[in-house]
Amino acid sequence: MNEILGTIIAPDTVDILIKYGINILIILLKIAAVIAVALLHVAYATYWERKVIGHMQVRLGPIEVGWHGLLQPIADGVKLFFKEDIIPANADKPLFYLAPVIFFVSALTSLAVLPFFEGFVVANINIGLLFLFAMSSLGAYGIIVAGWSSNSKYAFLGGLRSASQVISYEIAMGLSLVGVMLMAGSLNLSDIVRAQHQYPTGMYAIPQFLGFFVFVVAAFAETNRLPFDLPEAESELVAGYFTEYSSFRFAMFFLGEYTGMLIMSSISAICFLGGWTIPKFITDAIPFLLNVPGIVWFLIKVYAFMFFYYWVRATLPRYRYDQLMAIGWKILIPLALLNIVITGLVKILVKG
Amino acid sequence: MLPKLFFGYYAAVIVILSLLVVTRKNPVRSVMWMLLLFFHIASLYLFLNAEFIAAIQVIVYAGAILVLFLFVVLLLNLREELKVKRFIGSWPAGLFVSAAILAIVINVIRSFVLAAPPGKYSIEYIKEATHTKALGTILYTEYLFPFEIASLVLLIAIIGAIVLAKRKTRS
Amino acid sequence: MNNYLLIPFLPLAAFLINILLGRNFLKEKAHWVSILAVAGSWVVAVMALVDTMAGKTINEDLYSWFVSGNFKVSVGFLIDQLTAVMLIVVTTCSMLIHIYSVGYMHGDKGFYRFFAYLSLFTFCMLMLVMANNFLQLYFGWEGVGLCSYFLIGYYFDKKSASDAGKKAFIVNRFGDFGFGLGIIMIFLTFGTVYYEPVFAQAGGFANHTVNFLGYDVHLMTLIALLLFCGSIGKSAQMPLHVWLPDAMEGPTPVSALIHAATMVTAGVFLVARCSPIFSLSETALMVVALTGAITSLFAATIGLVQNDIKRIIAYSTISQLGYMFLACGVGAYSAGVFHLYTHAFFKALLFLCAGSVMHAMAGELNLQKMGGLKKYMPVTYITMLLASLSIAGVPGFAGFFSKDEILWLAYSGPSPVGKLVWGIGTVVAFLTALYSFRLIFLTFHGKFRGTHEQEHHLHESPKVMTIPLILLCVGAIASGWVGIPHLLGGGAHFTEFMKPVLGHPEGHGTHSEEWMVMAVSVIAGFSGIGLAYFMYLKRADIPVRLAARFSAVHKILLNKYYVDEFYSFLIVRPAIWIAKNILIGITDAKIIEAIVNGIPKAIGGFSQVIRKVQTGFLQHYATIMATGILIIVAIMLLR
Amino acid sequence: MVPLNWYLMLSAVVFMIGVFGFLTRKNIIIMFMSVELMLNGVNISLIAFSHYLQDMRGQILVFFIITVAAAEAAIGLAIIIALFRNKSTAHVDEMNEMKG
Repeated sequence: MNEILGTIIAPDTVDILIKYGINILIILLKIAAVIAVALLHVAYATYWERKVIGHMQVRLGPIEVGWHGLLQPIADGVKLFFKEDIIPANADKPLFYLAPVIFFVSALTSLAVLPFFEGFVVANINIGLLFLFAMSSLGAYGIIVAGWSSNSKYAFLGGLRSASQVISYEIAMGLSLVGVMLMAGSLNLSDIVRAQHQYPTGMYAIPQFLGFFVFVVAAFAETNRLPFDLPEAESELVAGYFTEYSSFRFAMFFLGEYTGMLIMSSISAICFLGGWTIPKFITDAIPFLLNVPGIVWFLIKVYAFMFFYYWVRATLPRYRYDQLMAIGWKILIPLALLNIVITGLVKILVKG
Repeated sequence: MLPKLFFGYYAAVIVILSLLVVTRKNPVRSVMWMLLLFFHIASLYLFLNAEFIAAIQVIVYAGAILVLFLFVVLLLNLREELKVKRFIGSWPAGLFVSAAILAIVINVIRSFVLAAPPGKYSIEYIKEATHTKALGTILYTEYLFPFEIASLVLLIAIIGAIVLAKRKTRS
Repeated sequence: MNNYLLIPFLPLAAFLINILLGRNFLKEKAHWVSILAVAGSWVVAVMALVDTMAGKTINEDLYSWFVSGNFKVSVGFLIDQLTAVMLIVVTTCSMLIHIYSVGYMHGDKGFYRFFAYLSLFTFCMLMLVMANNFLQLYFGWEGVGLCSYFLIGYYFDKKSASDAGKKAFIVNRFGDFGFGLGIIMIFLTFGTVYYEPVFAQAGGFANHTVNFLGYDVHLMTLIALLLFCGSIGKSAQMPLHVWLPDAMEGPTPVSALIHAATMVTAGVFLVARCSPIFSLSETALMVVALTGAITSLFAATIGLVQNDIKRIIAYSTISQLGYMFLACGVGAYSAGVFHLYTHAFFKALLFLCAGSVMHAMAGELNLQKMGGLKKYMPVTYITMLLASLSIAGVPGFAGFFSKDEILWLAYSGPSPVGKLVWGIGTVVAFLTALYSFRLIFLTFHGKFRGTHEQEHHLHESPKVMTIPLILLCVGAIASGWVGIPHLLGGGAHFTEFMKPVLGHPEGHGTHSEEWMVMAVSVIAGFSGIGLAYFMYLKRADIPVRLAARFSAVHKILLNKYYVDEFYSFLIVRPAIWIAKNILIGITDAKIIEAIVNGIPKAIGGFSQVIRKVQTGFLQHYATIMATGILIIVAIMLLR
Repeated sequence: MVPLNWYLMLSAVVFMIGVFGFLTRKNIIIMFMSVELMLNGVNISLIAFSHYLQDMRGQILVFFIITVAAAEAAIGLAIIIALFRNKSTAHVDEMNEMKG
């Protein structure tokens, strides 16, 4: 084999190819693991949501499939896979197919740069935070294209609403994280976590409370969750941009949305809550906690944030569309800018 | 060898995608091809050790500018759009002129040799300092004034866009 | 130095604020900006005077105005004794007249505009006196001319006012043309337009001659006379005096400020400033002296018979300006400037009093319709009386000292025409007293000759107008005290102060001669007052009978020697004839219109053809552009 | 190592495809996209130069080009919207009021 290749290309290139091949194999394995685990978490996030909201509304939630309905997500998945795939006659077919893929993939790609625990990240790149912004802005394409290619008024309106909402809040979200970048001095997510660990409070959520607040609100809007779920407001738009989708294509939107939530929770855990670490003053007080693997702390933080998502959904009513835009442009962006100015000033003053 | 292969792939795809962008009848398709094109160009930038610019390319070009295009395209009456011809009557003239300039420029570039000595921003230097930091340092010191002007340009663009696109209320 | 910058630039700032914001924002409060600015200038000007008294003079460039080859002009300031005195005169008069104007212009619809122009005028005047080179002087010179034009034509909806403005502008052009030529000659001769090197080198050119219009002319005489052309125009001397009486169409404060106290004296200032040049040319000095003497006599005789209150004062101004030139012409520059300085106060005061009278008479200007105003407006009466005493040369008043010094220096000076101009000056002193008191007696004494309505309307002016009158009155009395001659036990401080700039005038004569000159001028003044009293109060029939007896002379005087008519016949009418028959009839109709109509027709025909190129398609243009780029690229790269 | 010339040729090709699109397409939005294509073509060569000359100035320039492109897109699309509102067409050849 090597000889055949060697006749076509230079022998040392073959070595390089083999070396690359092994690297690529490892990366592929990592990707597969991350996606599999993440999707499992996503599936159980839906289950957990129904349970949480059920109990909050004083009912039980899913209970039939498996013990306390534990197998419910799998049953749902199987059902969605075997449902009939209906495509509207006037739809723009290629784009109609493409839209859920874009949406889902852009959500999944973000997983690549998230450090789950010390040393474990699929791609440890220097501009991790920028990569997250890039990918989250891509989600808008999936939504717009889905809304437009369905050739349906409800879907189209939902798509437009969603796109303008996502674009507007992306600015606030980006700006809210600038404070973190300034404090950590890096865009690499692992570096941010390490810098955070060195910081006295161990979490940027405390000095960056303003940024954290803006980030949380923007995260809700970015993922089209209550109280900002205007794009899929069922009382107005049936189901918004994915009105015309069914079966597996619908499942991709559904999974994409929950992946998005998971990623937002992860970003907040990494950038504001200390990632896989816990503040030093806690470990100093209880040294035993050092033995607990970092992934546990990470998951606890992520699920706490997810719980907050559900809690808000069960509690708050939906905003009007103009109120949504007003909050984004007139409150969150100025607040985020203020946060940047204050952070920069404090950093200069403390340093010099 | 491998870099050349990579470059060959990207170059071929970028050219094909560019052609697709300017030749598709359906503007929405053009926008989607352009999205793909931007990703390839961003990858090419990564290839050239310009990771920050690559991220900006995706965030600003793909994430902001192209979404605006998509918005405007969606306002069009597509059914009518698909009925008419995509090129103007005198398209061969345009084709000839652009092809002729391209031929001349390519002919010149073929014999182009890089003569200037390398500057101080070597690959090692950038790796050491990270690209973002290197770019940021030079941007906020040497190019601070143009940077401020760029912010002013953006501000004016915001105001201008609002003024232009706002529906006039007839009193 | 930096403080002194405030002097001209405060009024400039006030002008800008008023002209930009006055119409819509300041409106009736526009005067505050201007008054504060000019008051600030005044304070700094006083500081400048104190500094120069301590012997500190300043000659500095502020910034380069333009540079072309070795021709360099900058905006710079020269503050020496002469400038300091001028600064005081300009800012004091300007400030008081600004205040006066608040009352006088109250309720006028162009209130803000008036104050804006006043401020602009003050700026230009200060630039003029503070210049350290001829070109900046020229800038100020033209600037004040422009403001004068604006302000004469302030009531632009009145035809006579706008005509008067145009007349002033055009007449001044004649003089300024000469002035401009003079500056060019200075540059050609000295290679610079800065005062300092020019005056320093002037002596070296004393015997040079230059070929001018085919004649060999004495260089310094030529330059001096060209500069004097400007002075003649600006200071309304014969034969370019015709604009000043007409300039009385402007608001009275303008007449007081521009056409009595400051702008018209710029000519005298110029001659004094250029004294190093003038002193080198006996001919030029003689011309200056004679022009001044003749003008003063000429204007004084006209002033005797006029009935318009402002015009009398205007002729009086021309006459007094002639006096100043007379002084300069006999080499007594400091005496001329001294008279300039005292004259500014009493003449401004006379104008403002006239304005006050007009205010009371609702715009009436005719002396014959007034009379007996004494009891209605005591403040105006007293201040005007004191101003008239001052101008008449009554001992103790400002006018006496300056006039006496001029006459003495004319009599005793080295000038060949000194005795002649002394004689004329003494006659003019008599005439001045006569017409000044004719004005006083006809206006304030006797019985009121106007309508009942007017009589009912009579009132004293408001405080804001009378207070400047009183302040100026102090100046009219006391300003001369700085120059009391040695003969009367004074120190002649003014002449001493001016010595570094203007030199010390030479006067050779005995004390008895000096007493004689003084006595003659005093007698002339008192006899003028006495004759006025006799003719216009005791025996009011005498003037009428005189007019009838010498009707020819009276007519000539009443018509101002027919100078206007002469100009009209010699210049205006031929110009109009040429314009009508040749320019309109031939050049315009046959030549210009043919071209004007022919070219569009040709272009129209041509455009009909080439407009086809304009397809209106964006991309056609873009393709053509790209083709152009293709051609350029091909030429550049494939060579 | 890929020669710089290849990048420059790629850049030239992308640029000229943009020019071609600008000169020939009817739809004003596609024309506008062609302009963006030209800008990207230029950006490629600037980044390549920057890399090969080991000088940051090229990237700074690209940074500013992207900024200006964003501003330009905002203004340009606003103009297109205003145009579309008045003429209800996006075809350049129907906008020929300036025909001579």
